[in-house]
Amino acid sequence: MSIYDQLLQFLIAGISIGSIYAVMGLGFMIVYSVTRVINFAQGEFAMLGGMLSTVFYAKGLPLSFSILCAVLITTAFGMFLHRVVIYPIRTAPVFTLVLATFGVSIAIRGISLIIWGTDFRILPPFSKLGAIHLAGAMINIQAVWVIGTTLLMAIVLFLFFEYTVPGKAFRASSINALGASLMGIKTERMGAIAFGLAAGLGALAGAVVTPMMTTSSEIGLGLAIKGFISAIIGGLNRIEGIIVGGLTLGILEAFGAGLVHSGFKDVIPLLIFLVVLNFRRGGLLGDPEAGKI
Amino acid sequence: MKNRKGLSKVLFFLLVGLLLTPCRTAFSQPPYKIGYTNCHSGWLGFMGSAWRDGFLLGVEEVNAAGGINGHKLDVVLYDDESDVAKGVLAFKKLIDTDKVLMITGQNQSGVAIACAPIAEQSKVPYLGIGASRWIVARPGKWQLPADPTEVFDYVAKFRVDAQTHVEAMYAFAKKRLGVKKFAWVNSSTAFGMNCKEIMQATYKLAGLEVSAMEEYGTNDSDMTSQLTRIKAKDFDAIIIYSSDPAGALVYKQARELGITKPILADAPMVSTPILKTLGQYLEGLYVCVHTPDVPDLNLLPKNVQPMVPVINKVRKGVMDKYNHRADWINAYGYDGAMMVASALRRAAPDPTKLEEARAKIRQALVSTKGFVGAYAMGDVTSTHELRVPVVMIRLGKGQKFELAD
Amino acid sequence: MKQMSRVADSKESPIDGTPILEVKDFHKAFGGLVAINRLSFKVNQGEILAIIGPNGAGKTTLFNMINRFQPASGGEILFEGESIKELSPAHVAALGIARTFQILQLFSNMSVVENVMVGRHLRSRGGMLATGLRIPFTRREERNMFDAAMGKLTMMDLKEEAFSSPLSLPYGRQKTLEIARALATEPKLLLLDEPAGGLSTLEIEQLAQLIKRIRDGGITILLVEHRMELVMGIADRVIVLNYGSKIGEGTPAEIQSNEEVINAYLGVEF
Amino acid sequence: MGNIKRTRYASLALFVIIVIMIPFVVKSPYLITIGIFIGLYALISLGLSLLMGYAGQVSMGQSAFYGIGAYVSAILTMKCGVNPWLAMIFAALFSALMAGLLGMVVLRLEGHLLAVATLALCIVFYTIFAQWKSMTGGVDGMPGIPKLSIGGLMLTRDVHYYYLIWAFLTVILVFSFNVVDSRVGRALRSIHHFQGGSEMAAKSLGISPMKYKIQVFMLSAAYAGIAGSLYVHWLSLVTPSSFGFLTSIYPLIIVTLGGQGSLWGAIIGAAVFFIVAEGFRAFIPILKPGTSGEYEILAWGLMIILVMQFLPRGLVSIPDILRGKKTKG
Repeated sequence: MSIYDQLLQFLIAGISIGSIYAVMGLGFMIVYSVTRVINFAQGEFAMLGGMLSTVFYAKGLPLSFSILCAVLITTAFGMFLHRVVIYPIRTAPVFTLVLATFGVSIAIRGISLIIWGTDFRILPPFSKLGAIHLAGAMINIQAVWVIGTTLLMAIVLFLFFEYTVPGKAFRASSINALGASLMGIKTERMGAIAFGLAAGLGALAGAVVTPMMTTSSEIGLGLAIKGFISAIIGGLNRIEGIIVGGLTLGILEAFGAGLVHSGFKDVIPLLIFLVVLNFRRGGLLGDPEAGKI
Repeated sequence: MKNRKGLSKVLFFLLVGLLLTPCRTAFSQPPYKIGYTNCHSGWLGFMGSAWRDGFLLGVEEVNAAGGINGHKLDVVLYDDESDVAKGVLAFKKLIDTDKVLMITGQNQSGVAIACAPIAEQSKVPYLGIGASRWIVARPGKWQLPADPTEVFDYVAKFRVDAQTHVEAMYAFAKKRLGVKKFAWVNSSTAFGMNCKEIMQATYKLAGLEVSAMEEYGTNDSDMTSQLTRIKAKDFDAIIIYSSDPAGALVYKQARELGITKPILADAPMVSTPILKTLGQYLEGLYVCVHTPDVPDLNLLPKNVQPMVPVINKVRKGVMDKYNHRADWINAYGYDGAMMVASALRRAAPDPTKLEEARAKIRQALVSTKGFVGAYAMGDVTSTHELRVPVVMIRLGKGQKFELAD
Repeated sequence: MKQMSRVADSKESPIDGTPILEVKDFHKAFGGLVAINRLSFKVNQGEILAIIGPNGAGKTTLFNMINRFQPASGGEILFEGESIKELSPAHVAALGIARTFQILQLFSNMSVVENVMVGRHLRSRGGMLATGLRIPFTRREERNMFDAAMGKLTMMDLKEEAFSSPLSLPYGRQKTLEIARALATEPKLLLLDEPAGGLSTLEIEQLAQLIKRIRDGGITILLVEHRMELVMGIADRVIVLNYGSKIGEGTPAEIQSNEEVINAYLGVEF
Repeated sequence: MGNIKRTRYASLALFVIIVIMIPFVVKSPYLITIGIFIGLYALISLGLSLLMGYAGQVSMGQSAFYGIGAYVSAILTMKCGVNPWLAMIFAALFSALMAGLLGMVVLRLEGHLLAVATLALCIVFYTIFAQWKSMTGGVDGMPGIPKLSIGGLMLTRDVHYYYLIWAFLTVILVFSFNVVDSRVGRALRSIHHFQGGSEMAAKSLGISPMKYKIQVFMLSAAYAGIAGSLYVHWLSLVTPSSFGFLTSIYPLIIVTLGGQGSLWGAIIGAAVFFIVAEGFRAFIPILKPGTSGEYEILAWGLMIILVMQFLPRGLVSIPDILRGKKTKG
């Protein structure tokens, strides 16, 4: 297979990996933009999304409906978390909040282990044909679903922020909480919405990737770390930034694995990232005034 | 002071807890307390818990049959969460606080390697199940691919190290598939890396060549980059070494990429959790499995036929207790319990005299002869290892296993 | 020791001709907006020079350029004849330029006396190892820093509050504390950024006395202010800025009679 | 001032007495081992506490320096036959050196960027430990690392290492206290931008923030390096799995648990962290027999949440809260 085909294959692989990271990153961004918290439970939302949909599907519900239920439940759960864990200590040092979310992620993992154990679960692919070949490269249809979902979510979020009243209020309170509250926007509710949104996104992502990579109680933290990194690369403040951040991470990994050595797959993007950060302090697309913990 | 007070409380509750644990049979003798620690969470969690299921199945069977010379088997069970610090602490707790007669478990090499010297130092017999031979070998007394030259007195283990498996695969690949060059893929976990090191140390001896070596992480969803690299090279077969579902994804994606060459993998690939989820994609995969994974036991080679009744017993037991198909890990755990039981039976120690009892058990353990289990069979060798027979199978349509060798 | 002696001989003649700071057609633009426009002036050894101007005249920007928080887009700046255009803020401070801030920048995570002791940083040397091992030298140094700081506090009669949190002080005292901290660096030039901002008339009176005392101690003072009662009371010379460019310079008296200035700015005052 | 010092000396004395007494009261090597881990993590956390609580710099990469210390010690003693004590010194110096070099890169970042950059260090070094087979022994690491010895006495028993580690901890604690209330400590606090410091003011007073960030980063790395060295000589084994992501997170939890900006917090936090974890291990099987791990994990998560909720400023803030005094921060 020609080097051109290989490169194309790496690119496709990178995009399909990166789009997963990107959705996770979006989750981080939404929560951060309102609460200034890096929510390490984001990965667990994805885990819950995947696990719950497999549970409902096993109960005999149609696939789409199972995923819908999973997303809704996780969304509600996210809001609940905000009310119970984050809101009561919103005034504490941000780092305390971050660690609280870390505690949350551990707890969720524990619960999931208790209920579902350590088994892996899977959903059937969304469409029958497994993989298609184009221009000498292979692409898995499920990966197309993942990429599609990511883009869709990004667009929906964008429209939500730009053109809806709650979305605008949301942005207002993310820019200036005090000002927003003076404008009569309930920043508490905004925080809840943020966590709900993030949880929902995460859950949907988790469900969509399950047919591709299976799911289990343990996948949360891994996804969270990647999402965190791509969110930071993307600058934590703009949707398109996060998308690019995630894709960059994924593509770098794929090319690193393909061209350098798969043993250093996870390291190569980070090294590049470290170098880049010295020129652009705000991440690749972020503003230089990137948030402080 | 604080933690001491806590300790006495702990011990008290522990005692109460033990008294309260229901026992189906009345036991004339004081119980034999056995320590068990393994990873039931973390990246190898699914293996740990499968092992535990088998182990507890065995223990129940022993106790139901009236225990060991009237002594009930009591298991103190901890999770090391695949973390060295937690593992070491659990191990010491078993020795010092729970005062167990012997310890078994820990299939994560990193933790097991840390614990073996502790067992040796505190003279507690330890039946290891981790993959690495460092568990039995004294530090610096083992060079791949040879056997350890000096081993710990108090440590024994099932010989599940990848060496046996890779060599079986080499032989099969050469004899049946006419392979000269193979490509290698492993997970970047301790297990995968470990096997890679062994492969690198052994493939020349088998007269083979490696044309590519690739890795992937357990959380990866897309390995096409690695496979594309391999595809560009010249090879007759691929060997996938993995203990997690991602390994099955490698096979799936290899086929999707249009790689038609034969692909071989090791037993973890056919462990129940992986088969349940990704089995549908594994058609045509050659797997180096253990005897319990062969569906039609009559096809098993003569020399391992004696294991058949035991395997059937385990299959029934697992189906009744956990209602799923018994895989090699369950059988492995079950054999763990049986090894412990047989050692105790032969040592017939007095649990009140701890030192003496431990010494006796250690003697019995390392001199086990003619053991017949569902997973392992034979004598414990001079390196304190119990060999585990392997068989090559091929996954046919609908996850039908066909004996390939 | 060196600058001590120079301070000493400058004592004899509080105002002599030699400029301690010289700004040559300074320029600063934020994007299109011009903050400082080709500004040139001298600060003479031992004088009190006030820069006045309406808000947004670029006063604070000027200060930030002098002690190198912000780079100048163009122009040159000489301190005692040496260019400091490329130096780091810390380096500039080490040369002997100290400043206070329009918005107070006290260290609320330290006691009052510790705040001033930070001011002694430049005048002490103990590194991480030395201080960690607490060798005799660093102990002595600590004691000296403490005494020096207490000295400054006594001078500003903040001695009583030495161990309380700076935030517990009334606003006026906090401003004094910031001056004390700046003085602790033993500067040759002290930049005061709107020191009278938010002070009562009485407090301003005390402040004026304090600033005079500092100057008589041989420290040249450059202050930015728009509270006229302070400026006209103590300044030897006044420079008037408007939209970043100098529209007038001279003694308070001359400024008050300068047509352009009156139209641009002071008009409101009379 | 004076009586602050006096209370400190008093508490230090008390601390030393308790540390010395424990092995006389507690005989079980298991509990002593808990003591060892508490000591090791307290060492790492002390450094992190200086970095976070005083200079306001977050690090998710302390495991990297813990690992560097461990591997330098292991490699020097195993491959070059260097004396373990000498190796330990090298371990500390090399960790600090690496921190210095890497610090010049990462410490120019702030907040989340710094966090993720240090997290990157953690991952990068983990990969190096696991991949560089010829040097580090790969995933199996290196068994049989020589034990330390004082004079003729070979330190073999856990209690020896308990005393050794806590002796190191005490010395380093005193060292840290000295640093904290010296001009260096004040310089650090002056740049603690989200806890009352002001980089602007610091600069205007001649303090170069970068210089002090790097210095304290190096110091924290040196602490971690020493901890790593002690760890491998005690366990006489080094494997990469001891230096993963969680090993970086634990100190963060410990520091926050104990209370940022308090050196005692690091030690108290470490003690509570391990005692509680082991407590769960002991109790939960009794409350719910037949469980293994998962309930511990759940309890552990809840515990972190609760502490963050009710003691957002850490355990050291309990006295203040009892006194009904408002905690500052």
